[in-house]
Amino acid sequence: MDPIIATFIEENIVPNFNYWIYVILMMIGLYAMITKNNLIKKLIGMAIFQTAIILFYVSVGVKDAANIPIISHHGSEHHQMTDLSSETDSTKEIHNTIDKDKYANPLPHVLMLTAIVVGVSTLGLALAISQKIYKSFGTLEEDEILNKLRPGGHD
Amino acid sequence: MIWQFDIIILIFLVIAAIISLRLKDLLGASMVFGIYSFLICLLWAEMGAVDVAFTEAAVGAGVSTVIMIATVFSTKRRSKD
Amino acid sequence: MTEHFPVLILLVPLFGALIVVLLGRERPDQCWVTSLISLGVSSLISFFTVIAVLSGKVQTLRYRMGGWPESDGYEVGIELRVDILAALVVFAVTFVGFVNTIYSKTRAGAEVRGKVPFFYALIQLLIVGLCGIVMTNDAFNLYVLIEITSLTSYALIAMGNRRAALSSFNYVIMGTIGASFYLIGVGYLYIKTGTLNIDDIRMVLEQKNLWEHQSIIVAFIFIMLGVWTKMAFFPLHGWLPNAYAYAPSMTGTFMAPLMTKVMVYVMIRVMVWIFGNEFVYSSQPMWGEIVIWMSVLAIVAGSLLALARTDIKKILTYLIVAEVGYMVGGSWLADGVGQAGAFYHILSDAAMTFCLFIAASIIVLRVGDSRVNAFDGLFRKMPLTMIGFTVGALSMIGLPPTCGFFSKWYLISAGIEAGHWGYVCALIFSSLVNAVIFFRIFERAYFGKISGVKEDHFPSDSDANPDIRIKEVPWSMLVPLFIASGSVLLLGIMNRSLFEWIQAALKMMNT
Amino acid sequence: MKIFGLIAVLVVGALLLSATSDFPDWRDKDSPANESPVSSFYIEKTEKLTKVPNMVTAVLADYRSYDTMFETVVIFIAGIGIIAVLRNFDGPNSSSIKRENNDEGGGLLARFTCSLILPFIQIFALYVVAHGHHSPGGGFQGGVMLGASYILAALAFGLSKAKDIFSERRTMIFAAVGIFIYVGWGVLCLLFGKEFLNYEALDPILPGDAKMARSHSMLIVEIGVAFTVTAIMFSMYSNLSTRGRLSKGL
Repeated sequence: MDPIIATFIEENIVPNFNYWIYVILMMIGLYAMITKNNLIKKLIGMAIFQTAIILFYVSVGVKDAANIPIISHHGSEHHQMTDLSSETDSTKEIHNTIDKDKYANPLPHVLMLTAIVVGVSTLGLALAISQKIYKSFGTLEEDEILNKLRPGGHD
Repeated sequence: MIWQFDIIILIFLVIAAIISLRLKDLLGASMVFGIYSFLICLLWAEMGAVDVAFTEAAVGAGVSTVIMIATVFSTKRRSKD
Repeated sequence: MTEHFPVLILLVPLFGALIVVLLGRERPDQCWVTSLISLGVSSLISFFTVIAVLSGKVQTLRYRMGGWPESDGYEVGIELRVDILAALVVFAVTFVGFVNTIYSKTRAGAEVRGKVPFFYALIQLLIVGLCGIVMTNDAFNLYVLIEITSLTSYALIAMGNRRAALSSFNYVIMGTIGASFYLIGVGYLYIKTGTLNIDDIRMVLEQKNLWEHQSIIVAFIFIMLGVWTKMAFFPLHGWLPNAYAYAPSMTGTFMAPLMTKVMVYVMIRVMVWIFGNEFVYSSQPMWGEIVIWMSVLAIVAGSLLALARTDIKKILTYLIVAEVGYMVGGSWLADGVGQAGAFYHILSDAAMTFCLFIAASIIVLRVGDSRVNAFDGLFRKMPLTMIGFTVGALSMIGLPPTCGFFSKWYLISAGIEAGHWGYVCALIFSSLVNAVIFFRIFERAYFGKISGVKEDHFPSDSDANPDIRIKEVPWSMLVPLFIASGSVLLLGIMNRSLFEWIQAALKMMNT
Repeated sequence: MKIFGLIAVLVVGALLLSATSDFPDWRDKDSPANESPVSSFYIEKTEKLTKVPNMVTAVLADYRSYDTMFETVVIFIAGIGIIAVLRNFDGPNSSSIKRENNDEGGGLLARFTCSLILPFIQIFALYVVAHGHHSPGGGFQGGVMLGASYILAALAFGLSKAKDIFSERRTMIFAAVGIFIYVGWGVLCLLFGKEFLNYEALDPILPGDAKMARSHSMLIVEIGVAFTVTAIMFSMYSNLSTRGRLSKGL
């Protein structure tokens, strides 16, 4: 790639690209939830909608040139010593060794673990409800179900 | 962190999302949704959120897709939209 | 011991739910006893919490989960925060749960055949979720608890007939949109402030003076949209009437008084605690105007839709939509009286909705017909039930000494003070419509002929006349009804002191 | 409806995009969220205070353990909710159905492959649960994998075979016991006179000092989470794939 274009992209598009895509995915999911006729399609839209929000949160916690949020044992020799050394020593040692810019922000990750779990629970329950709807109406298309419920309709 | 990967995966994500919503075959839609989950899991691993990526791989690409396919099998495979 | 009360309120029903599931399907009676005991203990603890907070020893109970102290003035763990407002709502939630469990004694076996333990487990987890929402001081924890209440209510509603499953599905879609919007709002706050504790968010917003930032404004809009969806504020109310009307009757009696009211509490909390009156009322004066006119629309539309229905449960659910309009409008009137009035209305609306829903379920159960003409001659056949129904209905209309009168009085006087005549007119209009609806029912119940149709329904009863066949229900249903109607009157009698406590607590927060 | 939905979605999208320009840049290490005292505290103090190198596990199971408790409860609710909605107890083929072993499950190759890889999947799942302190993973991920291994068994050998190992009653007991371990551990801290879920209170009954007590307690609550998640994942699949009859799988 031409280096000028690359710099242009890196400076103007990359800083907000994640946030744009998150909004686009969220709009796709929301549109599907509101307008799709098939109940399963609505649920796929719901799952996309929820992952889009998770994408947003995870993007918040990213740092440039940062490691995964697990403190590495191999990188620093200090750790081996701290287990043996006394309390005050070890606190000082670790405090000095851990640079907060080296590790990604763990808080959004934790929040999103919870959000993923909530997402799959909602999906499972909603699938169960749609199976119950199928059992009693014989279809999963919203317009057909509403037709059957209308007093004039058959059934 | 390589932002080129990031942008490519993000674009694929949008494509996968649109395909899974446009397919009239619900089984195919569920599978494309599995692909979508897997892509987003890659994205998170690339962003350094390994625990989230692990969970999404197990839940989104695994269990969610399986229960969705189970539902499609026990109901109807064709969709009108 | 007092300092552990907030967490004990949550833990007792949580353990109750686990025990009920472990007991299994073979012992439905023991499931009932377990949940009765657990909810009874929980409401007792919350009663003592109210006493402790009122006695002035501790103005605000703060409970740090995991014992993590704050670091640099920021909370690193999750904190519970119980002041008098939270204590009152928690007591209302647990008490309604307890009384409703008494009511469900005879109905559970009939309505959720074979799934009694799951029903009681879900009910108790719903109470855990609602109490947690009210007490937590962490914006993300609030989201998790909102999802707990949502998931339990989806399942509880879908246990009904096929219409209930369909409306539950709509509720899943709307509820997920609402909760996700709330989550987006919290995310936008987090990206600008870096913390999730509600007090700390406020602190950072003030320190860095972020009020003018677009993301904070968008965060506020999205949190409000999410909460309004969950509370069925007028244009977003679509899921509520069918869901509550077709759910199993025990679920309806339990959820109708609580769900929307707790979400109103969340709205007031977000407005007052996170963003503060200055931001909500002064920075964008147009917002208040728009929201109050929306609530006027909600009140008028809810009342008219209720008037158009003939099914008693549908009437009551549309009245809930109107009542939500009361509370949203009241809390957006830019003064302390409106907020306090809206808060008092949370309590009184919970009491009167509970009362009316129980009475309506009893009547539907006995008469076997949910249309209004089922009420023909009921005062002679079921006098006790009708007394309870009357108390709730009078409160809905707004006649003293019921609590409905006083809450409406506070809201109207707040509206007059704020000079918002549209809102005042809507409240009076809604009272008139309620009067028309309920006096139409009373007329039927007093003077209506006992129709002969009922003869066909009970061919086995040979010699008795219809007066005897439709008879009072067992004590396990009447006692809850009388507790509910008693609390309607009690809240009305205690209105002055309750209102002063609420105002004091809100004022303490705003300074 | 479509037009209305499109307008609503566009309004929502425009609102969100309008706020995007106000955000700090993506990957910015000095954004308010990344340099806030809360996150710095987690990064700098976690290993010192809890002896757990994986910050996500520490925040999940200790600092925000109250959240995680409710996360487990959410899973539990989904499990019993699906049974409450879908399960058909009084169907013709509830418990005393005749076995249809021959019709169920995959072919010979699938069975053979699964019997080879299942033990490894399960051991890896247990490793993920136990090793969550030092590497990505933890109770939830391990639990999902363990649950998935039972789902795989149900697919390969038929649901009735899998149910011999993991009957419905047993799944419910497992799920409830998992939360019981989690909440009970918190209550134990309460009984030792500290706050709910304050693991330091359990120092007297656990090996090591107070910080190791936190580390050990995290393992225990993760095991509780894994119990619940395993049971509910399997229960979800078995109910959804049989329309609540639990008789014959996919």
